[in-house]
Amino acid sequence: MKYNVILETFEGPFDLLYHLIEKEEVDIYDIPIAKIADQYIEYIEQMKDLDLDITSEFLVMASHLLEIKSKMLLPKKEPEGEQLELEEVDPRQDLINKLIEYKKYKEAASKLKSKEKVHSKVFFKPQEELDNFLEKDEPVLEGVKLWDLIDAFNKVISKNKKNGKKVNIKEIKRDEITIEESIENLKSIMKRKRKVKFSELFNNNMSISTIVVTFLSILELIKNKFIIVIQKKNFDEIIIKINKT
Amino acid sequence: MDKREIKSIIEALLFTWGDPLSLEDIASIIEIDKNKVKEIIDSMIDEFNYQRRGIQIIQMNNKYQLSTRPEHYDWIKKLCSPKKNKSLSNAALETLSIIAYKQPITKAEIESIRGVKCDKALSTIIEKNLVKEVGRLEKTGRPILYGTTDEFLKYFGLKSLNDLPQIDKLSDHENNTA
Amino acid sequence: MDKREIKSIIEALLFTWGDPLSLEDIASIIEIDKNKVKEIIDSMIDEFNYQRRGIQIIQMNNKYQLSTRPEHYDWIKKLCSPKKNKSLSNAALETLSIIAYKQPITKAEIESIRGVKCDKALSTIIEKNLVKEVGRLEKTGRPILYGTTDEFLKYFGLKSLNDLPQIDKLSDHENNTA
Repeated sequence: MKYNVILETFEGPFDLLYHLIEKEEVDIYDIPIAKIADQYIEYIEQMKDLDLDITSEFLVMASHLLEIKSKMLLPKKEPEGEQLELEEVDPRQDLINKLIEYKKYKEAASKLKSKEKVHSKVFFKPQEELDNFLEKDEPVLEGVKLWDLIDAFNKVISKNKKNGKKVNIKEIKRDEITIEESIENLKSIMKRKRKVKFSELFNNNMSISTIVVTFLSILELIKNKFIIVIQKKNFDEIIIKINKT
Repeated sequence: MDKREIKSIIEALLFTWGDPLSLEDIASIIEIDKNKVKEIIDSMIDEFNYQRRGIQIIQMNNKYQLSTRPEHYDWIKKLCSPKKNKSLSNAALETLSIIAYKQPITKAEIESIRGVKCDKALSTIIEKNLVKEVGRLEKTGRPILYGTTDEFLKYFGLKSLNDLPQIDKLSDHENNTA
Repeated sequence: MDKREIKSIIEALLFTWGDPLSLEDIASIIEIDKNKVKEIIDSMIDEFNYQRRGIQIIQMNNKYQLSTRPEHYDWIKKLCSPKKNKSLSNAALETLSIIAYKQPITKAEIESIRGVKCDKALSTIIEKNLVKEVGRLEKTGRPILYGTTDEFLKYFGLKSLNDLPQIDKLSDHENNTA
């Protein structure tokens, strides 16, 4: 018996056995043990040849199969003088039970797999910002344990990040920094420094788009009267000041 | 408050919360009997489906959450690239299905059914929050008992454990006792 | 594609996107003329209002977004009432955990991990002195870097940040006890 396609990997001895039974189209309740055991062992040999990792469970099963095979070959001893009416137990019975049990869950797993395929196609929305509703003076960390923190972290990194990035429909490169972010940055710089030189807000490493965004933010803040811009005379350094009104 | 208004509020609550929200929480917020709320949500689920709305209400045990519909996946994909959630390995699926049908169950029992070790598969599905520790078996070593989570139901789109695919009942008892 | 289906897809897109979504983007996704899309969204807005849905479509310039209705404010507030929200909101806790593990970190980085804006959450935890500005990133715009405070360590009974449980060890721990 040659196996042409044997690169299939098996989850374990039951998986392999079950595969052989299916392939041979034999009755699971009446497994031809000698045949199946031979095939099983042949299979293991080929796995070895292919340097596939054979876990001990596969080998244990191989010896178990051989044991059953030999038991079935042995003539049944009738102990003389003793009339045991005990029903002879089929040496395969235990194995068959286990195989049938395994088959059940293998089938269930494949049904779940198709459900997984459908339901991985739904999207959820993130929770709305609810901090608005928190009272200012509420003790925020009450009852929060270190584990809650870790759970939160695990949750966030394992979450299906559907909002992560948008496929750029028009193939336009997304801004490295948005105007909103840039405005926030500028605001906090201005709050801290009160007054900066225009040139301080730019540097050589900036990409064109960032320079544009930064410039737009300055314009926006001027428009909002958050800052005022002063230039004493032509070609003089432009000074940006926070607007105290 | 008329029914229409209650439905409207429930939709708003589910929208705001984003995560699964329990029947109890909804009932306590709108101060209406739990069974009544359940009845209303059930009819909302039907309405959403009947009207072919863009969103649906999914249910897992007594929790509800809004989501998009699987059939719109390709459209939404054009909007944003979903972080590819790797689907579960066969080993993980087998382990998971054994736990789902036999819970609560110990690792040793799972391994005896699968015929192989399942540490790795088990840790994967615990990490994904599909399975959790649900107790200890009161015998030597007090082994951990595992069971499925609500996240498990959600992951496979099951309303409850009763919704699990039927598996052959035939083999269960007859053969174990043979 | 019939109108009902287009509406359904638009609703799904708005739901998933969360932020304002432009008419152009919607039109290019469903490959339908912009004016036609605008007409459809206008009629959706009317329908949502007429049916007293729990969510509405709000329009700003040529962008659309789903939101709850102002008249449901009090109900939504109950959702976040002290019982439900005794401590930090999910958003704040998530943000805090990201900062704890990834510090020093900029807001943009936090948002890219969470997938959503975190201005509110960030200001909450800064206000509560759990997180503070620890420096600036020396790149464009010099964005603020955030880190945790001593107050944070004190609360969780940590001697130093080295005491924070290692994340990837966590799952090991769970399984070793199995």
